[in-house]
Amino acid sequence: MLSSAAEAAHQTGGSAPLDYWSMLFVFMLATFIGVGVIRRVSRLLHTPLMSLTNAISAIAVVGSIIVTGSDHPRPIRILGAIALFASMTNIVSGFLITDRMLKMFKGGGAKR
Amino acid sequence: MLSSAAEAAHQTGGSAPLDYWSMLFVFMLATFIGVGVIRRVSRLLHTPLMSLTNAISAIAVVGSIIVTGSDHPRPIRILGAIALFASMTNIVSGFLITDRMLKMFKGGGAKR
Amino acid sequence: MINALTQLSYVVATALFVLALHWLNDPKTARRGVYAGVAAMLIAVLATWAQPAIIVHHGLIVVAIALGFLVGWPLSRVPLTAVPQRTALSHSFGGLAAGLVGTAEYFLWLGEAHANLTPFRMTAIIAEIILGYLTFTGSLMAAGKLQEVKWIPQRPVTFPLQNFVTIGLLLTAVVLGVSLVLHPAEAWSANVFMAITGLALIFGVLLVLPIGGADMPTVISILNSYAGLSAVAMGFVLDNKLLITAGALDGSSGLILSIIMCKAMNRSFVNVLFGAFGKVEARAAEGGQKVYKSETVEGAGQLLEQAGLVVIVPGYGMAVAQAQHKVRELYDQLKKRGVTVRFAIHPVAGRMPGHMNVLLAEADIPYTDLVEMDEINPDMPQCDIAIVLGANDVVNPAARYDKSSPIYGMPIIDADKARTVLAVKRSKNPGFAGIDNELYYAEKTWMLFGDAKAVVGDLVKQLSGGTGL
Amino acid sequence: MINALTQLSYVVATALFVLALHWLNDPKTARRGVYAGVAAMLIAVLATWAQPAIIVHHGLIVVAIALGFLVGWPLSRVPLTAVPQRTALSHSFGGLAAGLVGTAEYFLWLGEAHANLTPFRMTAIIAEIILGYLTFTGSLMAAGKLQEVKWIPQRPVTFPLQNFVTIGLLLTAVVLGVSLVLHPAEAWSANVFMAITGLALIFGVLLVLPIGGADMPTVISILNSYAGLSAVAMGFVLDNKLLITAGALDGSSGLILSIIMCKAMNRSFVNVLFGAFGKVEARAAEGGQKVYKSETVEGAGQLLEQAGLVVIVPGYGMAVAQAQHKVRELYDQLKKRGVTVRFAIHPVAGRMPGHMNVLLAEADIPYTDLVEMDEINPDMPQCDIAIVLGANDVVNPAARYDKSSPIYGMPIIDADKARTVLAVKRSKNPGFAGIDNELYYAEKTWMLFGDAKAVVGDLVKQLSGGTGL
Ligand SMILES: NC(=O)c1ccc[n+]([C@@H]2O[C@H](COP(=O)([O-])OP(=O)(O)OC[C@H]3O[C@@H](n4cnc5c(N)ncnc54)[C@H](OP(=O)(O)O)[C@@H]3O)[C@@H](O)[C@H]2O)c1
Ligand SMILES: NC(=O)c1ccc[n+]([C@@H]2O[C@H](COP(=O)([O-])OP(=O)(O)OC[C@H]3O[C@@H](n4cnc5c(N)ncnc54)[C@H](OP(=O)(O)O)[C@@H]3O)[C@@H](O)[C@H]2O)c1
Repeated sequence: MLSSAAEAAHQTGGSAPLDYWSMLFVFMLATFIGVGVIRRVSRLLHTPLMSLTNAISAIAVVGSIIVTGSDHPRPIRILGAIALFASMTNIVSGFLITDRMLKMFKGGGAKR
Repeated sequence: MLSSAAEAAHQTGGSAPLDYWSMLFVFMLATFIGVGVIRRVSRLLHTPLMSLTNAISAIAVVGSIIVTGSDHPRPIRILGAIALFASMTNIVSGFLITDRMLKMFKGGGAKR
Repeated sequence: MINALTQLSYVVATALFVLALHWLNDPKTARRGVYAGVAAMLIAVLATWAQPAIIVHHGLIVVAIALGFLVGWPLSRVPLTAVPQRTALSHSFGGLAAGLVGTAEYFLWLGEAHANLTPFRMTAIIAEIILGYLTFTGSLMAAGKLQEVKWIPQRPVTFPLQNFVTIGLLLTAVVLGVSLVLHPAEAWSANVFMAITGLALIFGVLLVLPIGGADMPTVISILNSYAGLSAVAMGFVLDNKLLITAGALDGSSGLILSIIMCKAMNRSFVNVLFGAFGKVEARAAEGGQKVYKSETVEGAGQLLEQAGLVVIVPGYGMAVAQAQHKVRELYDQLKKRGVTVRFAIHPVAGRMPGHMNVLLAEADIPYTDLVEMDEINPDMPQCDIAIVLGANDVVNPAARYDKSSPIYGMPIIDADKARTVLAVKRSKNPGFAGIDNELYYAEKTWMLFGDAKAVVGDLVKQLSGGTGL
Repeated sequence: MINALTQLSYVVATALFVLALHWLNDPKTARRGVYAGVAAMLIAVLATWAQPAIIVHHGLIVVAIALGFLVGWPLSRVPLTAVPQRTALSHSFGGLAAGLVGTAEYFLWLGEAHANLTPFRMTAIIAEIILGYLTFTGSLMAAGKLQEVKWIPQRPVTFPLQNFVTIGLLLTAVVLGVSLVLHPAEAWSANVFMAITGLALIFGVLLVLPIGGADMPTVISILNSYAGLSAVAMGFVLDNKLLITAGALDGSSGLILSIIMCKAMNRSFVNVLFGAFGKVEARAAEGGQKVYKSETVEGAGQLLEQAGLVVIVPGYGMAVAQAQHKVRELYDQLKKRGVTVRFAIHPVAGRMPGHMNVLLAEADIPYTDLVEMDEINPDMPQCDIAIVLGANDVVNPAARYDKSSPIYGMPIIDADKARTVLAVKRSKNPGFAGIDNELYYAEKTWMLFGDAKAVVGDLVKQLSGGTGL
C-alpha cells in the first residue's frame, strides 16, 4: 500500500488530486452512515457499542502491519511493531469484552 | 470531465484500477446511505418521495451537459442535447410537483 | 484549480442530496428537503457547465434547458390523480437520457479514442444503455397503462412462452454486450451496439406488457431504481462520484418502495413481475348472486348524526372520483356535530404509496387525523360507523383466512369490526384484485351505490340541511 | 491482481463494519454484529498481510500480534465496573498506534522519498499525530482518574489562565504544523515534528486535567471520536479507503454518544470540557442539617411484601457495590410474591451510557423489565414503592425547578411521585454532581443506610425468611 501509494504519487501529479477527492467523498459518505447507524443503536446497548467501536477504531492495525512488514530501516519497523501490538491489544480485548457483555443480555418473554 | 477522464486513462494504467475501486467504494457507501435514509421516510410522504427521487435521478443532466457542450461532432452533441432536454424536464417537473404536494401537508394541532 | 472547484461543488451537491432525502422523513422538514435537492441540482449543473476546459459550446445547452423548462412546468401541474403517470413518464425520460448519453459516449470514443473503451468502461456503458433504454420503453408502457391510453392494453397481456421470450431477449442482449466488451472497436462493433439498443427497447415493452394496470405502482418504483442504476453506470463511465451517489440513492429508494408495496400486498417480486396479476378478473362475477342491503343518503345521514366515532376508510375510488374536497366538507360537518372523525390509511390504498395521504392533504385535512392501519385497527371495535369510501381490497376480510384468495395474507383495515359499515361504490364490480368482498353482504353493512364524490356531496347536503332546520 | 484482491477484501471489510454497527441496534442481532466486526477485522488484517510485494518481514509482525493477544485477553476479563477504564485505556493504545504510524511514515519518507511529503499528505500526517498523541495521553489520564489511581487527581485540577495555556499549546502545535507542511524536508523539519509530538502529548494531559472523574465517560467518547479521526487521517496518508471508512464510523459514534450524554445531563460540550464540573463539591454539606427518616430492613421488608408495583431505580451506587446479583435475588423474591417489579433506567445512571443495563443483564435480569425513563415516568404515580438503589442525581427533583442547581434541566426519574420511597446509600454524601437531594428528606422517603449489596442482601434474607415461616 504505502510504497505503491508512493509510486502513484511519483508518477503523475495529474491523477493524484482526483484521488484526494474520492477520499474526501468516502469520508463524507462514511460519516453520514456512521451518524445514521449509531443514532439508532438501542440505549440498552450503549456500553457494548462503546467497546465495539473501540475495537473497530483499531483498524489502524492495517497501517501498522504495512509499516512493520515493509522493507524499511529497523527503527521505523520497530515503531510499526509497537503500533501493531497496541492495535492488536484493542482488537482482541475490544471484541472479546463486547461479546462478553452481549452474551449477558437475555430478553424476557415479551418482545421489546 | 469526459476528456480529462480520457487522458487519465491514457497516462497511467497504474492509477486507473485504483480509481475503479474508489468508485465501487462510493457506490457501496451511497447505497447503504440510501437504504438507511429511505427506510425512515414517513409512510405519509411516500408519494412525494417517489417524485423527489425521480427528480434526483435526473442527475444524468451532468453527463448530458458534458456531451452537449464539449467539442464533439455535431450528431453526438445533438444526442446530448436531447438527453439534456429530457433530464431538465424531470428536474423541473419533479421538484415542482414534489413541493406542490408537500405544500398541502398541514399538521393539525397534535404532533404526529 | 477549476477542477478542484468542480470536485468541491460535487461533494457539496452529494451532501445536499443525502440531506434532502433525510429531511423528507418528517412532514415538518420535508419542504426543506426539496429545497436542498434543488440547491444540489443547481450546484451540480452550474459546476459542470462552468468548466471552460470542457464546455465550449453553449447554444445547444441553453436551448435544451429552455425546452426542458417549457415541457417540465406543465408536467408539474397535472392533477394529483395523474401523479403516477407523470412519475412513470419522467422515469422514461430519465432512462432515455441515460441511454442517449451512453450511446453518445460510445460512438464518440469509437471515433476518437479507442483507448478509452477499456473493458471496465465498456461494461459500464453497456449496463448504462441496457438499463436506460429498457427503462425508457418500460416506463412509457407503464404510463400508458395508468393513463388508460386506448391502444395500450390495460389488462395483463400474456402469450405462450412469454417469459422464455422475455428472458431470452435479455440474455441475448447480455451476450452481445460481452462480445462488445471484448471487441469494442471492430468494424461490426457499432452494429452490435445498435442491436443491443434495440433489444433493450423491446425488452422494456415485454417486461411491462404482462403486468396489470394496478401493479404499475410497484413496477414504476422498480423502473425508478433501474433509472438510478443507469445513472450510476454513467457515473462509472465518466468517473463521476456525484452521479454514482445520486444514482445509488435513487436506486435504493426505488427498490425499497417496491419492497414495501409488495410486503403490504403480501406478494413477491417475481409474482408482481411475472404473475400477470389481475387476470383473475373473471372470477369476480360469481359472488354477484348474494344480496346487498342498500341505504338511502337520508338514512345514512341520520346514522352519522348519532355516531360518536366515525372512521373513514378511503380507497382508490375516492381518488378516481376526486372526492377528497367533498370528504373534507363531510369531515367538517361531522366535527361541527362533535363527532370524532378519523381516516384509516392502508399502506396500499389507492394506486401508489401514500396516495390517500396526498389527496386528503390536498383537501386540507390535517395529517394528524390520518391514522395508519396498525394504529387504527385496535380502535375499530369502538368505532360506531366505518365509511368505506371507494375502498375494496384493503378492507376485504377474505385476506385474513381465504388461502385461495389472491390477497390472502395482506394485512387489512378491520372495517368489519365497526358497529356499522357504510360502503360507497358505484357498482357490484370488484376492486383491483378482481375478487369479491363479503364485507358488502355483512349484516352490519349498508351500501351507498354511486360515485364517491356525488354520494359524499349528498351526505353533506343532508347533514347541513339537518342543521338548517 | 493481488492488488485487486486486496481492494476487494477492503470493500468487503468495510461493508461488514457497517453491518456490525447496524446489527447492534437490537439486542437480538447484537452478537451477530460482533461477529461481523471480527470477520471484517480478520479480512482486513489478512488482506494487508498477504501482499508479498509490500510485506517482506514477518517476524516482527508475528511477535507484535502474539503480544497483542497476551495483553488483550486479560484486558477483556476485567470486572464490568472497570469497563470505562478499560475503554479509556484502549483508546490510549489506539491513539498511540496512530501516532506511531504517523511518525514512522514521516521519518521514512523524510529519509527515502521527499517527493511523497506532498502538502496534502503532510497535512494528513500532522493531523494524524496530533490527534493520535493527544488521545494517547488524554485517555491515559482519563483511565487513571476512573481507576482512581493515587497520583492522578480525581477532582478537576484548575490553575489560573488554564484555558489560555491549553488553547495556546494547541495553537502553537498547529502553527508549527503549518510551517512543516510548507517545509517538510528542511534540516530543522525533524525537530519541528518532534516538537509537535511533544506538544500534542502535553495537550492531551492538560485537556483532561480540569475535568472531574464523573465527566470522564463523556470525555472518553470524545477521545473515542478523536481516535477514529486519527485513523481517518492515516487513511488519507496511505490512500486507504478502508481506514477512512472505519475511522469515520468510529468518529461519528464517539461524537454522537457524547452528545447523547450531554443532552441527558443537560450540559454543553464546552461546559463538560472546560466547566471543571464537580468542583462545586463544597456546597454539598449545607443541606446536612435537615432530617432523614431511617427505616430498618425488617420494616422495609414488610412494606415490600404488601406492595403491588415496585420500581427499582439503580444508580452508580449499585455499580460500586457490585450489588446486581443480590438485586436479582430480590427481584425473584418479590416476583414469587406476585409483586410486579420494574427497573427504571436513567440514560446517564452510573458512569457510562447503558451502565445499568449491562450490570443488570449480567445478573440475568431480562432486558424487557428494564424500562427507560420516558416510559416509566408516567407510571410512577401508580408505583407503591420506589427503591432508589445508590442513585442520587438521576432522582433529584431539584433538576426540575432549581435554576441554580448544576443539574437543572436534566430530565429525571420521578421517584418522588411514588407512594413510598426506599433510598439505599451509605452516607449523607452527595452524588457525582456534588449537590444535596431533597428526595431523602421527603415525607414519604425512608433511608436504608449501608452498602447497597449488604442492604439488598439483608432484604432478601428478610423476605425469604418471611416465606420460610
Ligand atoms: N397503493 C399502492 O401503492 C398500490 C400499488 C399496487 C397495487 N395496489 C393495489 O390497489 C388496491 C387498492 O385497494 P383499494 O381498496 O384502495 O382500491 P380497490 O381495491 O381497487 O377498490 C376500489 C374500489 O373503488 C370503487 N370505485 C371506483 N371508482 C369509484 C368512484 N368513482 N366512486 C366510488 N367508488 C369507486 C370500485 O368499485 P366500483 O367499480 O363498483 O365503483 C372499487 O371497488 C389494493 O389491492 C392494492 O394491492 C396498490
Ligand atoms: N452514565 C453516564 O454516561 C454518565 C456520564 C457522565 C456523568 N454521569 C453522571 O453520573 C451521575 C449518575 O447519577 P447516579 O444517580 O447514577 O449516581 P450519583 O448521582 O453519582 O449517586 C450515586 C449515589 O450512590 C451512593 N453510593 C455510592 N456507593 C455506594 C454503595 N457502595 N452502596 C450504596 N450506595 C452507594 C452515593 O451515596 P453514598 O456515597 O452516601 O453511598 C451516591 O449518592 C449523574 O449525575 C450523571 O450526570 C453519568
